[in-house]
Amino acid sequence: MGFVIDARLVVRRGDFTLDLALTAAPGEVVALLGPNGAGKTTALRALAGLTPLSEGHIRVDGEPWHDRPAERRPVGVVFQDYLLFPHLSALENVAFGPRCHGVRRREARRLAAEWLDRVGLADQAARKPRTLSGGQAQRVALARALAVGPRLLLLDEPLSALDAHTRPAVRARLRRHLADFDGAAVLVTHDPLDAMALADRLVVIENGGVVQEGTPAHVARHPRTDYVARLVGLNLYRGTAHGHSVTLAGDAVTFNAAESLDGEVFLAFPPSAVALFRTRPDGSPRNLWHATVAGLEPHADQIRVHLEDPVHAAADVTPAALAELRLAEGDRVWAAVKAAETHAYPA
Amino acid sequence: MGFVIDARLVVRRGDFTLDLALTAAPGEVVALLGPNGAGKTTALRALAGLTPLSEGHIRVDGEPWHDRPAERRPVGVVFQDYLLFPHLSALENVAFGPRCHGVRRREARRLAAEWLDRVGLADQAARKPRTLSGGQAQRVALARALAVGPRLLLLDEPLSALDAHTRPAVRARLRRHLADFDGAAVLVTHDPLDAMALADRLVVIENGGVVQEGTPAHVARHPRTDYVARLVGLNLYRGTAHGHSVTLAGDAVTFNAAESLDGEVFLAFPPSAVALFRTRPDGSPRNLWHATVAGLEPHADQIRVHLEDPVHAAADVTPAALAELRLAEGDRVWAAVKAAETHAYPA
Amino acid sequence: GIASGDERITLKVLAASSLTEAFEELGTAYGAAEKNTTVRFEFAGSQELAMDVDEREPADVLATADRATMDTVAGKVTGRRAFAYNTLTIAVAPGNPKHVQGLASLADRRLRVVLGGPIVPVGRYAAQVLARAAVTVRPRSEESDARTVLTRVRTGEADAGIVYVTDMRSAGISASSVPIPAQQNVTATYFAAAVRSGAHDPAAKAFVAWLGSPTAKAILRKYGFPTP
Amino acid sequence: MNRRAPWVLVLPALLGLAFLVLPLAGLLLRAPWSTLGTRLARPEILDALRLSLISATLATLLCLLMGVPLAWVLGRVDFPGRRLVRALVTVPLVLPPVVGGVALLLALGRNGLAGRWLDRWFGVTLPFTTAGVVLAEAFVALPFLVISVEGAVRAADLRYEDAAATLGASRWTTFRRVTLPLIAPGVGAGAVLCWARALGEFGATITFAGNFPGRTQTMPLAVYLALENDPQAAIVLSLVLLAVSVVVLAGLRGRWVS
Amino acid sequence: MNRRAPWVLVLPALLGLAFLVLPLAGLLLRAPWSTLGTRLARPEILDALRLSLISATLATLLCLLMGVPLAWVLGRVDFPGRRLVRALVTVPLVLPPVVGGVALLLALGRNGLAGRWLDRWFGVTLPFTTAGVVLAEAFVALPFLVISVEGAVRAADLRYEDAAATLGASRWTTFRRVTLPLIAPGVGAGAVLCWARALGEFGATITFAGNFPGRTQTMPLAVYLALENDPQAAIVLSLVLLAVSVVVLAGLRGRWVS
Ligand SMILES: Nc1ncnc2c1ncn2[C@@H]1O[C@H](COP(=O)(O)OP(=O)(O)OP(=O)(O)O)[C@@H](O)[C@H]1O
Ligand SMILES: Nc1ncnc2c1ncn2[C@@H]1O[C@H](COP(=O)(O)OP(=O)(O)OP(=O)(O)O)[C@@H](O)[C@H]1O
Ligand SMILES: [Mg+2]
Ligand SMILES: [Mg+2]
Repeated sequence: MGFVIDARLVVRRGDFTLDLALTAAPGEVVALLGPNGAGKTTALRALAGLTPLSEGHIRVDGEPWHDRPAERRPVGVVFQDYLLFPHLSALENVAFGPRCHGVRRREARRLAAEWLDRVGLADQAARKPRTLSGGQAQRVALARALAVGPRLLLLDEPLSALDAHTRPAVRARLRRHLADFDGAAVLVTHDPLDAMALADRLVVIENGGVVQEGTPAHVARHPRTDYVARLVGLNLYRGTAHGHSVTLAGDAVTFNAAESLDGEVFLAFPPSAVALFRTRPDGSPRNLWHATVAGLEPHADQIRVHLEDPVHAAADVTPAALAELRLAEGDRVWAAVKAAETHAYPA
Repeated sequence: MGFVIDARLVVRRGDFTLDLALTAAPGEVVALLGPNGAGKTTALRALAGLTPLSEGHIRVDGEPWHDRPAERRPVGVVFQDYLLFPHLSALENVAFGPRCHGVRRREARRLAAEWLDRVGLADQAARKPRTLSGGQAQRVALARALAVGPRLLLLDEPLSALDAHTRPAVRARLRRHLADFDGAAVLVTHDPLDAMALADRLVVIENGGVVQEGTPAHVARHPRTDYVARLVGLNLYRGTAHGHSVTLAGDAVTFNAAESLDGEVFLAFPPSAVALFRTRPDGSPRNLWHATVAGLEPHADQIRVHLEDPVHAAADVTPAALAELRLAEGDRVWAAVKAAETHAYPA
Repeated sequence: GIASGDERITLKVLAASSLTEAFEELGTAYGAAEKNTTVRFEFAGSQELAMDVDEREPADVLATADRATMDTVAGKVTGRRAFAYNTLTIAVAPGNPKHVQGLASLADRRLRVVLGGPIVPVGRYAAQVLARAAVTVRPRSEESDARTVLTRVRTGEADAGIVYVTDMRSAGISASSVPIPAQQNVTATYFAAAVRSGAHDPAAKAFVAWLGSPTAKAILRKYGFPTP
Repeated sequence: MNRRAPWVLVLPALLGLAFLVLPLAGLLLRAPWSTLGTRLARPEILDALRLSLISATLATLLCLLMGVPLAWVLGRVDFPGRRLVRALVTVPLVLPPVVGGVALLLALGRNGLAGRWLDRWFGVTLPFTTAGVVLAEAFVALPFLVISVEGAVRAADLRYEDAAATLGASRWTTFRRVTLPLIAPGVGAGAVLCWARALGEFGATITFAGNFPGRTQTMPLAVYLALENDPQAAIVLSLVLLAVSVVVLAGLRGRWVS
Repeated sequence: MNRRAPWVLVLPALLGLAFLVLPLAGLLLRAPWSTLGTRLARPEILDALRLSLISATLATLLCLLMGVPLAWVLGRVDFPGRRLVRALVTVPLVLPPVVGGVALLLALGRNGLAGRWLDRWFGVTLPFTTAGVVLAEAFVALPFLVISVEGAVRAADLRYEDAAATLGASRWTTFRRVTLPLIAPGVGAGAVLCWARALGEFGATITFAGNFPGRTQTMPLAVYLALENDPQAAIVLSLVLLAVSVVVLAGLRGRWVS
């Protein structure tokens, strides 16, 4: 099975250079993750033909795309704030693409109505974008992008304009639509949750280049940069392994990991695996260190305790446990992690 | 100890009527929560004097405020998108308030510099708002609001413009500043996390009126409306209790609760308390029902499973458990909740 | 008639604005006499007319308020002839409330006097008249034509102005005039000529010639123009 | 807004309004109301009014056809010399209209730069024709449209054009179906200004197109001529022009500007 | 923008540009370059130019003082009759300038509505003075400023004014320190238009203020008079006016509009 898309995108913009190899199979959803200014939008615009390539190529279904103008690439784009044409109704927005591809007015409207129906907005067809809620607007944008029958669907932070409230429902719907789509989809997002929920593969870029790539589960379990670790909510360290024992850079602490490795490794464990004690515990955890409480903050229904000195770490405890420990910023505590929960992998 | 603020806010706007009694003690942070269009912003604007009251009163430190124009109320407002004056530097923004209160230019600038220092932005004083990051802008807005020495601080979704990344740090900082503030603060937010982290008391409004009020912990544990329940991530039902047994409205299911009550009650349990089984389990959970999987979605590092038929419920399971269960939408599963984790309270 | 065939001819006549009323009647009279010819006028300052001859759609006849203007287009016209004269007078508010006695009164600094500009005919003539009377006037404004000078007086913005005698007709009761004695006065000569590049050369020449006829003279005199 | 307007602002605003309205009041008060009926009944007035409305409307259409694309190019396309072109576009604003008329004569007159060839090849001469009136008005009014529309083009969100492109719209389709509707308010406002300016045009028209009743004599020309012979009639004509334009402007501007 | 400009737009844009530039080219080509030096050396030209620049600038200041508050009131304050006032403000746009001059005479002339009292009480008569020139120019140019600034006022985010109020700013302080800086680009653009219009003003000036070298003869008047006598000189004068204004406009507009 060939790739729908096989591209190498090089875009130079003053100091910034994007250099990214990207492939996607039919039906695959690739999420592009990365911090602000990493080049995610630039990559998407290059794929769509809105930003010219400085170098590289784009092949979709084997055809070269890189020298075609945007309007001649069968691509569907869902923009960050949707960019629904404000003077057209939802139906006319969706019919716009087919009309541009030479479909007759009646037929285009029929097609648009069908697409609106498919995204569950058949009864909103006549409304102007400004009167739609965020979730509805997003669905119209999706219908508009899909109505031209694209081979490649590009989504730039399709959920970021929604409030926390409507996001889950819209995300679930979007997932269903992506599952029905047989081309390739590239999704830009800031939100690990969106990436995990929607993508088959993650491509993490920082500073214009790929730093990590893999399935969501793999990336979540094996972060390779601080950015990814913070994204997936893991504590991440770099160190040198000798069998199960991993000495962190700077010799600050030595951990015992589940895996046995040798050489440079990453070591990761979730904040929920960290137990805190006022006094030095006597017990099974092999990894134990004395730390300072740098901050406290609610996190889901837990409290996240930030530790520092000698290493930064986050620990999640229940409010009840916190009340018992009577922790405050500046306090010294003992932190412990079971070896079974620390996870080492080659750097 | 008297209240800093004691108000009854009635604002009529076409169909919509806000009618809200609000008090706050010195040093207290009151969070105003509610769905879109509930009237949160309207309440804040009424307190600030930007929207006139249709009826009611506002007393701050015993003085009537309701007939004063906005510029004569010692109030500090942090607006949703900060509204830093784009043509003034950070320092000039903060100095604006003191200047308006008759402080000499030099003195105002000194005061502003002090405030910027206090929010950790001493070195950004000369920058224009548009060049500040979201978190920095928010801190300048806070400094600007506090620099006039307000008795009442109003914050309209002070964190909603920040991305998920910078939010926790800014939230933690804001909490410290609020703790230092000796007037009363009213905080509008959509986000339960912000409310829990920052507020001493929650006031939940829907449709212009208060539907629930109390400490964050209490509200989180005893939601009284669907909105609050969804907000704090609980499954909430209304039913009739006879001792420990609670029959849900519609006779759909009967639950066993930890509490023994009689009459109309709410029944709540967290999604994490719900266990799922492919086949009918033989075990201790007293509450067991057969349900249909309506949807799946990642939630923190768990998967949230939405159940329906006969009742809506959310269940959180680990990805590993999910893989074992091989659940997909439409599947039938058994759901169980231990009586010890279901919580009943009078409606 | 001179016009050949039975096709109607429309003569375009560019005329100095001081001729407005007189020429409109002349046009009607000529049209009655020469059935095949309609005369259309365009009135403007003489200099503007001269320029029109250069740049615009062909006109047939040019009638100016002085010789100098006609000289500037000498190469483009033919059959020039003087057909009317005019003299100057002092226009004042109705009833002469400021008691203007003659040219000498205009030297009074308290009197608001308006003249034609030094480059328009009425202004040049006024300058000659004042020079002959050895009177120095500091005008408040130098207007672009005689009618505007008169309008200033009629609206009361100016107390006095030097205009053509013929202009006073149109002012009716809204202005009075103080005559300038003949020995101080000058005579303006009106010239007409056919435009060489015009489309209706014979008809144009005929019209110019007709301006010397008794009928035309009678009409011109009726409007206050002495004729040769 | 529940805050009342401060007097330091309302006072000069009232002064400004008075400054604009007082002269109009002067016109209204001095109008010869008793003889208005008979003066208005003269057919030349109707001719001049009709010609004014027709030529101003045609000039506005001409300006729209040339000005909207010009404004779009100025606002969107980055070409060398853009600043100079932008300054050139405002020139007819500064040029006294009479000079504008002379310039038009030099360019499109019978012996003008281009006019010579128009005459020789097509037998077209523009001065003394209604087409000449339209051109003179368009020349003077075009900058208003261009400036207005350019502002709208610059303010419009470029990204909608990107969105249209990804949907397969050609540049022309994008302009027609996306850009133009987005800048419609600016185009409307510009067209109104343009029309108003064209309606009041005097200097360039009389210089370039001359003054011929029914063909090139628009209302302002009629007013000017009447002013010399019969100021009362001039006031009546001015009032007619004003009434017509206020009605049109109040109608259009209320709809378009808001 | 990596998409090239479509020809259907570039062509009419070029046509529009040609339409604006051709007449200017005519002026440039017909200018008596050989005698330019001696013609420019005449002191009246310098006088007229100086008077033009001074009076246009003063008129612009006057317009700013009255027009910005007026625009603010029109854009912000909801009062009955706002639509009518808005239409009234555009009237001087439609009014042929000569009629504007007549209207000014009727209002502020020696026998005018208000002018009579100015004369009687203060001994001030405006016609035939430089002040009269400034007023005539301001009357004609004010609508440009008001329309421009009103657009900016409406577009400005009201909420900044709210923010200022909560910081204790009075309405006047808010206007001065928040609103005015926010609408500065609009005010700048409006002032430039206003200045350009004032600089080119002819009809109202000659009708209201008359024509006297050094006192009320601005460049456009000098051009007009020269036109009758010495068209070559008129072209030279026009070119001087144009050059000065293009320099000023290119300088200011580039800065303010962008
Ligand atoms: N129009 C532009 N001109 C010059 N540089 C630009 C332009 N747009 C973006 N950049 C630069 O390109 C880099 C990548 O920007 P891009 O918008 O692709 O980032 P991103 O990953 O989408 O970030 P975000 O998460 O903020 O959307 C940044 O360093 C930015 O400064
Ligand atoms: N300017 C206005 N005119 C008329 N009604 C308004 C206006 N502003 C708000 N409303 C109405 O008042 C109600 C409350 O609005 P408000 O902005 O206070 O809600 P909110 O709780 O802040 O909502 P959100 O979470 O969306 O910010 C809504 O029903 C809204 O439609
Ligand atoms: Mg981006
Ligand atoms: Mg709100």
